[in-house]
Amino acid sequence: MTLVEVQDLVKHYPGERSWFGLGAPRAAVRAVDGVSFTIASGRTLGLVGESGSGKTSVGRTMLRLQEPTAGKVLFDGNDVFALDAARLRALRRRMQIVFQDPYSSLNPRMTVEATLREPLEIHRLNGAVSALLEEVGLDAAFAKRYPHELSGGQRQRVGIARALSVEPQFIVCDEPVSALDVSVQAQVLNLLADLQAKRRLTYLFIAHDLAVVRHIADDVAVMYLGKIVERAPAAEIYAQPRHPYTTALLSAVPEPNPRATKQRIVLAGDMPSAAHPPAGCPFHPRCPHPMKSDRCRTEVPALRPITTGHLAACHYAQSPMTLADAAHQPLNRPRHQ
Amino acid sequence: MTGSAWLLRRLAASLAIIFAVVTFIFILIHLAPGKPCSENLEPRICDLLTHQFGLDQPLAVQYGRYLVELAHGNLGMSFSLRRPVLDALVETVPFTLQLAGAALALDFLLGLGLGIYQAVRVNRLPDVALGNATLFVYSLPTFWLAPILLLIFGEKLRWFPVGGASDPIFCPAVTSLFCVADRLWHLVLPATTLGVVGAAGTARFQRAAMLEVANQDYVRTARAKGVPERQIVLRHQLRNALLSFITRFGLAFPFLLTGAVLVETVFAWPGMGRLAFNAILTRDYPLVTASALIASTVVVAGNLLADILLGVADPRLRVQAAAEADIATA
Amino acid sequence: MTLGNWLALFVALVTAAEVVRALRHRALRRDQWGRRFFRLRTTSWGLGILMFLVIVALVAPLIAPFDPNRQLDIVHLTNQPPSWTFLLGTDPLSRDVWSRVVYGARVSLGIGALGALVAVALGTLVGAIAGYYRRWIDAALMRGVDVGLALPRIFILLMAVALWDGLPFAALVIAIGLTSWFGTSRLVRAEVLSLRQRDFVVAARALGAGSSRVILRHVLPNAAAPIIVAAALGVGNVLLLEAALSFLGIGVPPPDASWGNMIADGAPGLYTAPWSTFFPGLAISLVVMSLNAVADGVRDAMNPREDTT
Amino acid sequence: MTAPAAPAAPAAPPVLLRVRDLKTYFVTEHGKGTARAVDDVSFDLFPGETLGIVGESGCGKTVTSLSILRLVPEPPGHVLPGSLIEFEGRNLLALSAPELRAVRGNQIAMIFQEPMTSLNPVFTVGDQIAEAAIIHQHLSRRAARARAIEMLRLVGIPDPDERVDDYPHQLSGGMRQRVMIAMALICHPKVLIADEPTTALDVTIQAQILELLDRLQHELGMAVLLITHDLGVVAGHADRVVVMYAGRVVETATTDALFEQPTHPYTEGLLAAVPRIDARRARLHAIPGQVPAATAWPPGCRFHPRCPYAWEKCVAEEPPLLDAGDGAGHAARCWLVTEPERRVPKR
Repeated sequence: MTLVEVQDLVKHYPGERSWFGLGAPRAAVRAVDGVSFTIASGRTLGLVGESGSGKTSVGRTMLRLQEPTAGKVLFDGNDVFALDAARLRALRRRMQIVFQDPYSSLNPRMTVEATLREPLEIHRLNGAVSALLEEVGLDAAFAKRYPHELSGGQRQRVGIARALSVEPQFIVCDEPVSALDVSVQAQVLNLLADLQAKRRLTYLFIAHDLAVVRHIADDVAVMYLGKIVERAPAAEIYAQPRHPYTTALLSAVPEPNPRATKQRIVLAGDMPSAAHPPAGCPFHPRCPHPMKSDRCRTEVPALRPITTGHLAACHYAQSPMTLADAAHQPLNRPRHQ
Repeated sequence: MTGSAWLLRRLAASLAIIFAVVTFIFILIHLAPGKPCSENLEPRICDLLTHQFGLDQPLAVQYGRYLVELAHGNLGMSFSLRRPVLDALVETVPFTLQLAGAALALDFLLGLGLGIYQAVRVNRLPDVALGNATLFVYSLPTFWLAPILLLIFGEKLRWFPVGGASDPIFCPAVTSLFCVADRLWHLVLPATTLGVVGAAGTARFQRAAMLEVANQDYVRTARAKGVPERQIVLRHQLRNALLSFITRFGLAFPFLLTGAVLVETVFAWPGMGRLAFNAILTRDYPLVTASALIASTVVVAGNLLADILLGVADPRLRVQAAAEADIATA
Repeated sequence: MTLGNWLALFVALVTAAEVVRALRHRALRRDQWGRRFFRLRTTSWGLGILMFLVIVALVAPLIAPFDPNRQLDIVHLTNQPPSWTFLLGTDPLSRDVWSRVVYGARVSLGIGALGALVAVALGTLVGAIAGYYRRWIDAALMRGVDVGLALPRIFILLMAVALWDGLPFAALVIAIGLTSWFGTSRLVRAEVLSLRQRDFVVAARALGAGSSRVILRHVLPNAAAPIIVAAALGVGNVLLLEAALSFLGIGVPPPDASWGNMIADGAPGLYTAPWSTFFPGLAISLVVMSLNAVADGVRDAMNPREDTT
Repeated sequence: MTAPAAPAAPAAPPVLLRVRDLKTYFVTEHGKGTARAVDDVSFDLFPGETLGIVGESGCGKTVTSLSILRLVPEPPGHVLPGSLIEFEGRNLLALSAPELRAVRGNQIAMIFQEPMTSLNPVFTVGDQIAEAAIIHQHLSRRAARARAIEMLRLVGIPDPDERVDDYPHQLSGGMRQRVMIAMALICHPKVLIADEPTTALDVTIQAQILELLDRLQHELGMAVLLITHDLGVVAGHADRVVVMYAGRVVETATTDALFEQPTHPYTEGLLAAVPRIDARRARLHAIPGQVPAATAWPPGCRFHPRCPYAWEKCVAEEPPLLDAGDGAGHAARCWLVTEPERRVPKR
């Protein structure tokens, strides 16, 4: 059963007026440019992309922490963007968010207890702070501490407890482990998995690390420059990526195995600015696909099903690029201007 | 957007601010109770004068007239001096400029030098000593420092004159090199009073700015490259610390204006500050409004100048403007 | 000076020193914030001097040997140099300078604190609104602040005081406060702008917290340090401004003593009796210096720098 | 006192950089304690090789790298007497300031984690790259600029003649790190210390930079000290690895040996905790607890509170670096080397 449905979500940031508001506005940043997906109840969608791909904006706009430019988000049948303030507040009990940076996600002037009590006050709930702490694996003694007295992993657990306090059904996990050390990262990932099983939670798991996503996601969507370029069940996308960007991304992940005879695709250049995306396929300036053609430069490829449940936005997704194809691509070509 | 277009917009905004200030002053002054006549003036004559100057008209009419006159460059007639306001200003403004200019130079040169020196010697004896000294000097009220300096250097030691801008007998006007020296000699105490307090503030600010920069990663990079310590401070740190200094420069003008009013009063300096003060006491509306106009213009111009300098000194702003020009023309 | 006066003075000194020592002791043990606050020795001194002057102002009748406004003997006791009877000498009107300095502390510190309170409250309010709500309200408020910053403040105050004869004392304080908040509002706005992006503020909104809760519980408490700095510096600025106005003869009306009008009163006799000018000025300098030193401490506490131990 | 396991290769080339018993401590604020950030670290760097130093935050790897060029801010930090950092036979810790400067950026160069903040925003990248050449090789401004352009070309920046006049903020993160590399390599140093050179970069850009470093090392023949928290980066790019935990070296080995036979339980746990892209595990192995504070390392073996095998001896006595006996210098600071039968998890 579908819990969350995102339809053609668009989020543009208007260009700031330079020079103290007197200058001409700069080009709008098209952070999210027509993103659609659904998440079934109790499942996890991994949303993967590099910085600037728009993945964080998707999460925040879905929760209406930012106003959308266009599109629709249906949560359990409710149109999130059409709600008035009171009903939005009621809905916020059911949709929560966990942040990346455990250092900035807790109010430094509030104790753990005050942080966890606040959502209970707002929604007039009867919950026990100690039970919440226990659920995320923290001793009740942590209640009296301030964030600066906690380690990164402990803070992240408090952040998770805060999200859980209102008993949500859906949680946006915005890079919840990328600021943590490997050993602690594993602790938090395991905790998230346990909580999902116990509370039947639905996750949107945003990350840049494909290896992390592999461990937690049922489905994976890959974003590039504000668009989803590939979406498929996790097993499928790791076994047979259809979009050349996904292929390159997978090959670039450093593996902790010196004997791995992995062929690496080193993409040339940088991701272009979302204020001035290239025409045609957004990936074409860096694309190492051997069949790359003029069509890529002019025509935006639609996100379309390639096999059942596997969608890709590449004109040549039917004949996916192999690592060998990419091997003879020249390196360090001039970046896209 | 090109640099000149930016400048035009910025100028327009500055003019709008000055216009708002003048309007505000105009309204405030006319809302005040009482009439612009001294107490010993006969009421009949006062009424006559009031009528003559149009002060019995509705406020809106007076304001409209004032703006029309202002647009023609006419600042009106001073009530108390019985002469055009413009003439009085032309006479006094240069003196204030001399005083403020000298003070500003002292403020920045001495302040920058001390701040940099302290940053180089941070936490060593000279820094600590100078730190305490600048903290103290920065806290001195100018109108108190002025009489003290006057007492010591004017009265007791007799090194400098006790007031005025020139010797009224030998040098009523600048006619010779001797008179230039005389002017400078008269300038020393007032400019020092005004400048030294500012210099202490500048030194404190600059030291903090230098130390802030000293912890930046790029200073460590420079050190890792083998750049000599002196060059790190004078090149890598100072260039960046100057950016915040420019901002401070833009904010120095209101302080100078306030200081000028007080210092000019103590040293009988024939500048605009004293003129304006007297104008307020005598309810000389046109002169007060004109003084406020000049004062706000100076403040706004100072901000504008700082913005322009910052645009030149900070490549991040400079290039941004250029990139916008590219987009605009593309 | 009677024995009682000396005793009261001594008690005030000791109390101030002890309070600061106790504060320092507690802060050093508590957390890094406290340790950094007291890192500079000048901060402790500043706090001590302020404390002392506040106590002096509170118990002025115990410490001052004479009625501050009484002309003791206009014939024989004008411009007396400092002595055991007249600790800081007498002024041209034969009033005891020490008593006037002590009572002047009430006026000067009171005006400074009140004026700064008005200014900081207003500045924080405007800055928080502009920074949190952005959009047109921000633009409108900040254009207003631009104008405010361009106003020649001393003119406005001079005009207000000179033109409205017999302006009540409280109105003067409020006028100073009303013209002193522009800088603070910019500062608070910048702070709020950066805080509202922080994840814990976003988290509060995601939990359904309303604007007022977000601003009062999450944004402003974290902007407290710069606001405290602004307040400390504000007290000094207001005090200086009042003194300047009084010095120009249009601040606190005579015969009541403020440190500013004492400087003005003493100025004509500067060459013969410098003490009646010197000591009130020294008092002003001490207060402003102490406030600056305390502000330095707060600044240190809020952004740690490794350059010093 | 711990004797580092001597490299066993018979015809080992002369050591380029020898670090012995390095201790860098920090006085915490108001003298309330001493943080023993780097506590007795020893390793050797040979010409032309890549030595990876790997560990989690707080293990002391960055302080180690900064200590080599004496870039630790003093105070609050200080390198303790008795420490030795020997570069080509000279103790860097004993050099005068001018002598040290002649080594910095010339013989030993360094690149940092944050390419944004590590470049001076007010100077052009050309100026910053040329600076080292002007200082160390006494080139004229013009000649140094030409060298800078050459270096920009070498690190793969397109249109180097134009980019040389760019300011750092005009470049992307990856390009800035290339500039940092160009700046570090302009004097052809013998050692490049790369402190988390790709941590701040996206994965596709990280691949670019790592490949560039590999290529340049090959072309210029320098030794690289690669400091990172990422075991994947170490696996792909280092010849030998030093694993640090709580200010100490806990294991050192050739890269192959380390990943094949992790001996110290910390290394073992770390490897098991890394999510792998090649296989999905039902559950990740997590090392319980967290890194202790540098002001209060645990007694005995510093890893014992988190170790699944620890017994009384681990609490009582800290093991030295013990030779794991594979003949390639593999050593671990763990009693399990002497009592392998105890490698049975308690939990």
